[in-house]
Amino acid sequence: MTIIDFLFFLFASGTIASALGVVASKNPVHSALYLVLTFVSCAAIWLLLEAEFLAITLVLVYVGAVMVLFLFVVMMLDIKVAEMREGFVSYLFVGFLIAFMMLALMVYVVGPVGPDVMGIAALDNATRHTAEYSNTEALGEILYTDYVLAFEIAAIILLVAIIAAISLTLRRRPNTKHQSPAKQIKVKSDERLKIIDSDAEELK
Amino acid sequence: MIDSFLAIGLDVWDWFPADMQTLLFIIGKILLILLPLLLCVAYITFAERKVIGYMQSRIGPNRVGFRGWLQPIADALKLMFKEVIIPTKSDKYLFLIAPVLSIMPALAAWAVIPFDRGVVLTDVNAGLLYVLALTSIGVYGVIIAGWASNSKYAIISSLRVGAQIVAYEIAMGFALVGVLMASGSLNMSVIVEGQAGGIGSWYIWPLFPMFFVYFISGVAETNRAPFDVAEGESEIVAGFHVEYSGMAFAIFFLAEYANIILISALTALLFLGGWLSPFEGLLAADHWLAGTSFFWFFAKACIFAFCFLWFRATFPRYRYDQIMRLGWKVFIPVTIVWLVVEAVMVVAEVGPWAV
Amino acid sequence: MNAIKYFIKSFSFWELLKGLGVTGKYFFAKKITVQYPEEKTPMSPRFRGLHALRRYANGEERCIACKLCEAVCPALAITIDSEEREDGTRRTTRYDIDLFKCIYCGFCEEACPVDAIVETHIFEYHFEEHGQQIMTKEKLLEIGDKYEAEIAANKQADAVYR
Amino acid sequence: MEAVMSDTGMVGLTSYLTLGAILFAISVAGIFLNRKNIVVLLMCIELMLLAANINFIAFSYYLNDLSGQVFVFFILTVAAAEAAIGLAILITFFRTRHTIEIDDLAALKE
Repeated sequence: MTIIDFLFFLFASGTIASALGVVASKNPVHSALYLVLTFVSCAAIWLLLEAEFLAITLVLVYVGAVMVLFLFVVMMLDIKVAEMREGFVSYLFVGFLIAFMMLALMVYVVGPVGPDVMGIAALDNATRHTAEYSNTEALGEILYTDYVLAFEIAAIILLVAIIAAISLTLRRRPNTKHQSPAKQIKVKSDERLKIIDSDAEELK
Repeated sequence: MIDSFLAIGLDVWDWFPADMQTLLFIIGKILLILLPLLLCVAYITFAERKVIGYMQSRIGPNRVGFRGWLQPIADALKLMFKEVIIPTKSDKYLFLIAPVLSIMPALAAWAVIPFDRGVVLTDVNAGLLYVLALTSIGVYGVIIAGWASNSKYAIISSLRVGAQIVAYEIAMGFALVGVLMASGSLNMSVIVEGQAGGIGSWYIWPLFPMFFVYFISGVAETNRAPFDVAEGESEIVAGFHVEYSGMAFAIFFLAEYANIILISALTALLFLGGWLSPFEGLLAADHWLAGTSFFWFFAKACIFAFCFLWFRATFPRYRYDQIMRLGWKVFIPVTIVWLVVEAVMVVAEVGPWAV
Repeated sequence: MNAIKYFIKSFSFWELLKGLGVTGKYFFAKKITVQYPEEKTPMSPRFRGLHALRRYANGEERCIACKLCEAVCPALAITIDSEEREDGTRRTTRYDIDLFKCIYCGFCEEACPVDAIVETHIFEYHFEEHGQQIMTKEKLLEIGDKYEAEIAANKQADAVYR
Repeated sequence: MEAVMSDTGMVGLTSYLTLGAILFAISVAGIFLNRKNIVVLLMCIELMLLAANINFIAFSYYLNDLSGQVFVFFILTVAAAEAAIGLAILITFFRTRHTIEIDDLAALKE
């Protein structure tokens, strides 16, 4: 067993255990935190596969932003945990049965125990790169040449997502009072007081 | 006598298998970085009290040890012996794990920080990305602390912090993209070496708006004054760590100061040429001030750390909506505009970088 | 013109830099901290600290148990019992000041017709047990005896303003 | 270190694919078990995408072809967009109905 093997099994078991945590936790906050753990250990597995850029991006984007969003939503919504868990036990059997069937099918195709119908076990064109190899640079080169159109589309999708998310959640509250800090700072002492000439009222 | 001890030591060393030796070597290097770092963290708390004191015409702590130099140690001892109170109905495990989560990224990021030419724990190619990813994890400590405490003030504070950190991280990331465009690399050492050639060729000049945005976002990201709405004493008592006491509280404190040092060091590396001397090219090459040294890195980082304290002594706290406005409506547009300007400069081959 | 000035000012962070300049200046200013146990601030002769009961030069206690101080005391800190002596004079048998109630307003001192009860400059005192905060007649007289010279001097210094 | 990094271990492409399969099965089970809670459902979808990503990256590595990683990049983008919009919808839904139960989402049917 090499160190790579050891690390793989360590992080793979971590990934699976925390994924189970996501599914089985009572509290959605715990689920979200387990999902964070899944992402982190998965990022470690990606590092073993020399996908440094994606591994770090996974941590940066998912752990640093998307999961924070999830946590925010879960913490702010008033979720009644007990109601949400209704039917958990009754679906337990069906859920696991279907999941197990899918797993069995996939493992049969992929092949560690099955007949390896697709010849995957023999597939190994991997080349270990030296420390000088920059995964980011290689990925960037292919991304900005062959896939540049797809890249632009992805950018537009993100833009649309930003606009959609903002316009969906934007709440106009006409009754709130606002201040304009810029105007407040700009004001001068002679603008504060306005002296108006008016005819004195005559006493009758 | 000493030789024989050394020989025994070498024998013991040889007795370990080769893998283990590598591991021990790495652990040794980690300790060599972490221990001085933690000492720095302890003493920046002392420096803060002294500096703020001086700016208020006071002299600050001066009782423990010579001129108060043992004050941080006394503080640490006191906090260590205090009880860590776990509130009832809090989420016990998350409550205890939160401080660890907040200090871990601040320390782990030092793995890719170069202190001098070649003096770095791991010279990875994606160093800048790594730092960015780790600083983005830092928000979890605060959010989990706020939620696990089962306290209203704590959760309000943690929501504030979460939104604030995520907002300023975008501006920070864009500022780093500017550095990335200038240097053409994600590797910290390469970024620093790209600024060789004296004070005039540092990235701070062509990237001044980026530098400004980066440093101010750094202040906001570490929840320091004037962006410390997370602890706003007057509104939410002390924010996410109201319920913490003893060592758990101390670790939050350490994390805050470790982050200050980290941001200062990063600013020095990315914009002020890290370990490079400002007099390079101005003085003769063999002059003692013109060489690269750890001293320059340390001095530059210290200047920024001092700025953190200076800001705290000077500025009143921002209101929360103003902070969000500054982050989203000022800093992000500024960085985007400057990215475009920089792209034009790169294409037109104006500026210090050669692509 | 004003608009341009404002524009330049706001974009160069003029106000913020000015603020930093102020704190930066004070960073190098002379520090005004008083190192308390070693150094002390000067004290007015009117300072109102711990109480004392005075005596006449012949050793007779001044207090005649008129109870004006007890009456004027806004915090009801003073308790006085008295009796007639064999020589026909009236003197206190009990003169208690509860220091937890006392607010150090100095009214007792003002009310006293014979300058018996005074407040000294002593402010560094402490109690270790319950009950010690009650200053009895004996304790007050003792303090008076000990600091008589100083009390008299302070009274003298203040007398010109009265 | 070179000896350590050599590829003589027992972990191969199948191991990574199996990990992806297990992760996928777990998320399918999660969708069955948490039928009421939209937030957890969204999380299970994220988990599914992650399982697919593991396969992409494993294939990319073992076929020595970076296209797989490019695909993961796009999946990450789309998944982030999906999560953001999903949560936005969730929040607007919660504002009007004060619940996040899936059964209530079918209100238009009645």
